[in-house]
Amino acid sequence: MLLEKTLRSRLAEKDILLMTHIVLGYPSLATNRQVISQMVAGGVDCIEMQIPFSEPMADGPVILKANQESLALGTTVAACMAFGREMTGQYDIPFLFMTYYNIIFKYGEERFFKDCQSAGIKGLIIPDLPPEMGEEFFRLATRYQVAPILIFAPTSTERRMAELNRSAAGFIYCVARRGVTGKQSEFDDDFDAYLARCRAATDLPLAVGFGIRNKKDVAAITGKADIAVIGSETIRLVDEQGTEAVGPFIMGLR
Amino acid sequence: MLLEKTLRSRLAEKDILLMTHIVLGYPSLATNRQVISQMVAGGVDCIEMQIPFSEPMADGPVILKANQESLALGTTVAACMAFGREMTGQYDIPFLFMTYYNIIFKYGEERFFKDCQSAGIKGLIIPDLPPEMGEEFFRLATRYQVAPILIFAPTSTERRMAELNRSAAGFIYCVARRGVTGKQSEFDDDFDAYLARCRAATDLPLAVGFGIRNKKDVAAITGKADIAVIGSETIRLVDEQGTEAVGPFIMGLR
Amino acid sequence: MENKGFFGKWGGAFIPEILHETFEQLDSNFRQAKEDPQFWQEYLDLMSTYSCRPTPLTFAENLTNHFGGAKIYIKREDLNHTGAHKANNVIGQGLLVKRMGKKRVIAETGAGQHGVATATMAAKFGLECTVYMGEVDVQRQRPNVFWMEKMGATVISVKDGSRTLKDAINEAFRDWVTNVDTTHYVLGTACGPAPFPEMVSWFQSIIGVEAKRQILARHGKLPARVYACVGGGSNAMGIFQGFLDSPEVELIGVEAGGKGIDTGRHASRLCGRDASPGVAQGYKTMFLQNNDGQMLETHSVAAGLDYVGVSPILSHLAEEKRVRFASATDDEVIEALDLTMRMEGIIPALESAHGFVQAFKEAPQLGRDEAIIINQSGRGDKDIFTIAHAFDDPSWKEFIIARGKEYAEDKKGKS
Amino acid sequence: MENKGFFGKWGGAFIPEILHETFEQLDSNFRQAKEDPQFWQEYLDLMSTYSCRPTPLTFAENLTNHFGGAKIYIKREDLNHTGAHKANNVIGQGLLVKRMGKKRVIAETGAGQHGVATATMAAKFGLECTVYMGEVDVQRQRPNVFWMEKMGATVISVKDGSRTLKDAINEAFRDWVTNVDTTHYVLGTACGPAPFPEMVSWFQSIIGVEAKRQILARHGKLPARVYACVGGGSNAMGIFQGFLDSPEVELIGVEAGGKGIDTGRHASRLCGRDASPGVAQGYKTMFLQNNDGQMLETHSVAAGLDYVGVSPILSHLAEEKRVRFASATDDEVIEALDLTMRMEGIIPALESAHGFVQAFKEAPQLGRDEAIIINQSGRGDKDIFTIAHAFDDPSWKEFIIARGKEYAEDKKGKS
Ligand SMILES: Cc1ncc(COP(=O)(O)O)c(C=O)c1O
Ligand SMILES: Cc1ncc(COP(=O)(O)O)c(C=O)c1O
Repeated sequence: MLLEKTLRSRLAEKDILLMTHIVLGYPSLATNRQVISQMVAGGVDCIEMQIPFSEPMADGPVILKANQESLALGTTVAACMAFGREMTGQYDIPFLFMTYYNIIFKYGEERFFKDCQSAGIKGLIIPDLPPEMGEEFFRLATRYQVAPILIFAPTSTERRMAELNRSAAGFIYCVARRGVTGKQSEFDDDFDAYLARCRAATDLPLAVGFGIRNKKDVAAITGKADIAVIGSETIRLVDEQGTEAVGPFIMGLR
Repeated sequence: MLLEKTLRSRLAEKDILLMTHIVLGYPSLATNRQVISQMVAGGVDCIEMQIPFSEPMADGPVILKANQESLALGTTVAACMAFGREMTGQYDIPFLFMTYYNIIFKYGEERFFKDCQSAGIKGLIIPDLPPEMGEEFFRLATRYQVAPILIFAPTSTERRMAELNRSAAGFIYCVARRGVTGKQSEFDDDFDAYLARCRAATDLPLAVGFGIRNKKDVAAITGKADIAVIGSETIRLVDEQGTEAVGPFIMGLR
Repeated sequence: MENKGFFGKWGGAFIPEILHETFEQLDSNFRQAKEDPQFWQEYLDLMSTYSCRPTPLTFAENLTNHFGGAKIYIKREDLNHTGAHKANNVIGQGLLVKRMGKKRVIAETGAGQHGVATATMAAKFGLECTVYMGEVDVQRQRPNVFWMEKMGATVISVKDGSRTLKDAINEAFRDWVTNVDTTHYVLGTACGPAPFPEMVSWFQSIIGVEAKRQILARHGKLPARVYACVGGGSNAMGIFQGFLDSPEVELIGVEAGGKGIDTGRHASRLCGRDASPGVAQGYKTMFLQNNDGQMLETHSVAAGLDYVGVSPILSHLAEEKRVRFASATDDEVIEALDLTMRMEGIIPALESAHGFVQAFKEAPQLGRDEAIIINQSGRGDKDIFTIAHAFDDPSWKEFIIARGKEYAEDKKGKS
Repeated sequence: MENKGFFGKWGGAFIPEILHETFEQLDSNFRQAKEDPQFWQEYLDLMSTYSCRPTPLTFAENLTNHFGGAKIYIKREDLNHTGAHKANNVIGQGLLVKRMGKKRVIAETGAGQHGVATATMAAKFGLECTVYMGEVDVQRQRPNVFWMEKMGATVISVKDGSRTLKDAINEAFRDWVTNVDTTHYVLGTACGPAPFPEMVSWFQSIIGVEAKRQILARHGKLPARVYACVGGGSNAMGIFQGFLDSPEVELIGVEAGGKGIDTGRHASRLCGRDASPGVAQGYKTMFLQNNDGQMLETHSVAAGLDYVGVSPILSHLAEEKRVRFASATDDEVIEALDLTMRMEGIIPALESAHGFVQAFKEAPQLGRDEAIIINQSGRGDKDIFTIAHAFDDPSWKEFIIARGKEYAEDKKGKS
């Protein structure tokens, strides 16, 4: 099933969906397995798996460190692809890959899409690939039915949002604020106005990410957006309290 | 008696005269007294007493150090003048002051000459005062009958020697070689040629200084010059063997 | 941007969405400036009154005689204010910042020269300034850190990744996406997302324009070859632009050969076989990366050349065979530096010395009626800790030991 | 020499007889050169191709606004090759050495700038080179020592007397009288026996000639005042000569006030009351000396100003009241340096910063339609050890401690 459709059918049952994030290979693929199992058990609706890259320019300190340690431990793109295939075979929620464009470019764009499709990956989040830089990429995305998730930012104009929307599929990832991943965001009036602009620009579901850490944050966007993205927070949790803490944490979010 | 006359009368009796050098106040005026007494006992014909100066530009390491230590111990120009008076009163050989021009300039030129005259000082050696810089100085020298000893150097041309000779009195100090005090000189054919040029340029007695250290050096210039100047060597001697070594050293030179 | 910032297949602007508007603004301001002769005139005025442009073209007579071939001329970017060609770019961007009305600048720096230049410009233009610098580079270019701080800049030591230039760039981008409204990122070389490669090259073209005029006046004809070291590629692009239109002038870029091109411990992207096309830090070029697209550790004695990427414009010119690339090892660099100091009384920066190495290899092959130009991108003063170390200078070491003890005792005394 | 090298009652040539012929030769070569327009043209050519002349005149807009008085212009001698005005003199003397056919040069140095400049010139002209430097100065200007050695010069640390500039001069003279036939003594400032004061001033006059032309072009009229620091007096003489004939331009020389003019720990010869006329180091001028004529210890944070004597030409101009003298203390200097770095992105040498101090005191008293020029004789990079120390910079200290330990362990390892 296409990503958007899957999400919409889940949205029919829930006020807000939860998407979580992990960095593949950090601290190990074995731990990733446990964490994902906890997440699924906790009820997440979608999981974004980051293929580590040596230059994660849009990520903050927590994810940056996870990327570096994963690579230092020898995580390869092939291993990530295989891991994705394993997860999609095991769990009935959509899995996405998040990574930077160079990973795909080096892998070979078409090969990457082909492998994603066959691995059952539903979408790709590539923060450093704006549509005007990825003609071939977006063509292939349509062809292989792997949704290219695009990003709206508080600095995006209406015109830009419309432009992005034309290339997007699955959902739109609305970055909650300026900055990188892993820091607190304010869900205030300005944020509401921004989200309203996003809503007006697209018919796709809206995910909100950057700085969502707890039930209160999730509540703050419920009714305004469709998906809450929990990123660095679960990495912190696993680092500090171990994988077992993830399930209860997810369950406590809604 | 005028310096030149005194020297000539001594020359009537000896093949070569000896002039020695001390730095006043180094290592102390008391030691200077002992050294001078040894020198006189040893038969020197003339003593050159250096009034220490902080910038002894024409002196090598041994005398430079002696100048600095003397000053560090508090030697004053007044004390040097008094010491000179004491020595001329005590010993019947000519005493000269050697110093740099600033000492005289600061003291007051006329006052300096007056005091020298009254202290019985017979001549002055000022290595940084060429005649063209010292009109008043040379006028006063004549007036107060304190001989301005001028210096010939191996680099001096005939013309220059003639010019210097016009302002000189007492004797001419022929610097044996390029350089500063305290290093070995070669008394070779070049030296002989140089000394012949000196001889031709003046009727005054010729002293040879810089690098005369032992009997052999004195012998090398005997017959060619009138006075052998022993400078740094006695300082070294006193430093290493004490004042008592000076008399025998001097006696062994001729 | 009509060609979307591509040069052949290289370049582009692979940037996070949050920066989109800022790049639009930057690009349009840059386009306006580029078409406005008054802007360039203001730039020239500033460069000739605040820095020392035109910088001289020095005839290296002794080196010429030593090698017995082409006449060796040196373009003296080391005489710029702050001691390197970096000033050209930074003052230019400073004028753009004034146009855009931003109040804060950030920069990455490797050798520290770009950081010092940016801190200087920020002081002069009254801007707040933060400089990101890899921890490894902070160590080897400590004097530059000191001066940046004294000029009022905040220097942030980047402890991620290889702790060199590329990591400083990442960190600067992280700052930029956070403070995008107030802040301009003064990128220090002809790399990064469009319009930076074109823009930085434009400001640096002042070198080539001058050099062409100067060599014609002095030598009566164009040089046979022009040499420049290539880190990001800005000084090379700067001087090459004076001669790109003259196919008879051969252009040679010299990359960091580090411990040797076969050891893997180098930073040669356009010569050697370790680099491949990639997209990172916002642009597509030849990167030193593994098969997965992960960037490799690079090495060079010269912090300013120790970088995984290279100007997309140079990747294009390499592909078109308009520019030839060579590399110089650390050891060759120290040797060329030594020779240049002793024969000409000139101290090239370690970066610049790479260009000298290749020029020295080739000069003897050329006729005496030919001329070559080496771009001396900067002066070596900044490298004293590295150079003294490389020469294993005993009295320098004694001096540092003594000073270190003194400070250590002070500290003990106080605590 | 018609006036025997005197300026009023100051100057002359009080030299050991052994140097007489060499001075005759030097003087006649200098006279010929001075009358030969081709010589000056050759000099200009070299200065504009090897160094970066004309050096810019920078309008210090931020400082001007900060003080709210006269427009402050800075003459940028720091942008010369080797980083100070010393290059002007040294290249000039180098050309004379070529004329005289000598093969070896010696020099004294305080700040190390003159030593570096001489070593540089010697490298370029293929001359042997020995530099004398007081032990105290070797310590505080270590980087310069390193560069001199790298350029092939022998640096001799002088351990006599106060172990500063004056002792280095004595030692250079001792070398000269020894090697008079082969060697030229490249005196570094407008002091010493005639013809040095006149000759050095002549070469440095290039500063004033340029500055006058530049200020007229930029400001439309002559400046109200011109400030320069005064060590030996060469940079001051250099810039003052552009304006000596214009009585409406006030000329201000700034000496080292050290710990304060009343503490005795300073190097102020022409202001303050500690100096008196004297004759030393070959010339007559105002010296810091006691009643017996023994030179005093001097003190300044700036090695290049830490000297007992001063140019006889300046003593004369002081007596004639054509030049006014002031002093700046070490603390004031550090403060002015700090302000200049932060506001203009310019790092004056500690020596030069003395001129800035006095200019800053006086600028607010002048009208906004007036201009003043400060001669920035050199750049502060060389002073990093002193400046970092003065600012008590903790991360610099940590860095030096760490490096020191590393080297100390290396040494242990080897022995
Ligand atoms: C003196 C000098 N030369 C060259 C470079 C390399 O940069 P680019 O290739 O952009 O000229 C640097 C970079 O820091 C530098 O400081
Ligand atoms: C930068 C600088 N300025 C000034 C001076 C002082 O010399 P002068 O008074 O001869 O210009 C020196 C001397 O070393 C110096 O290095």
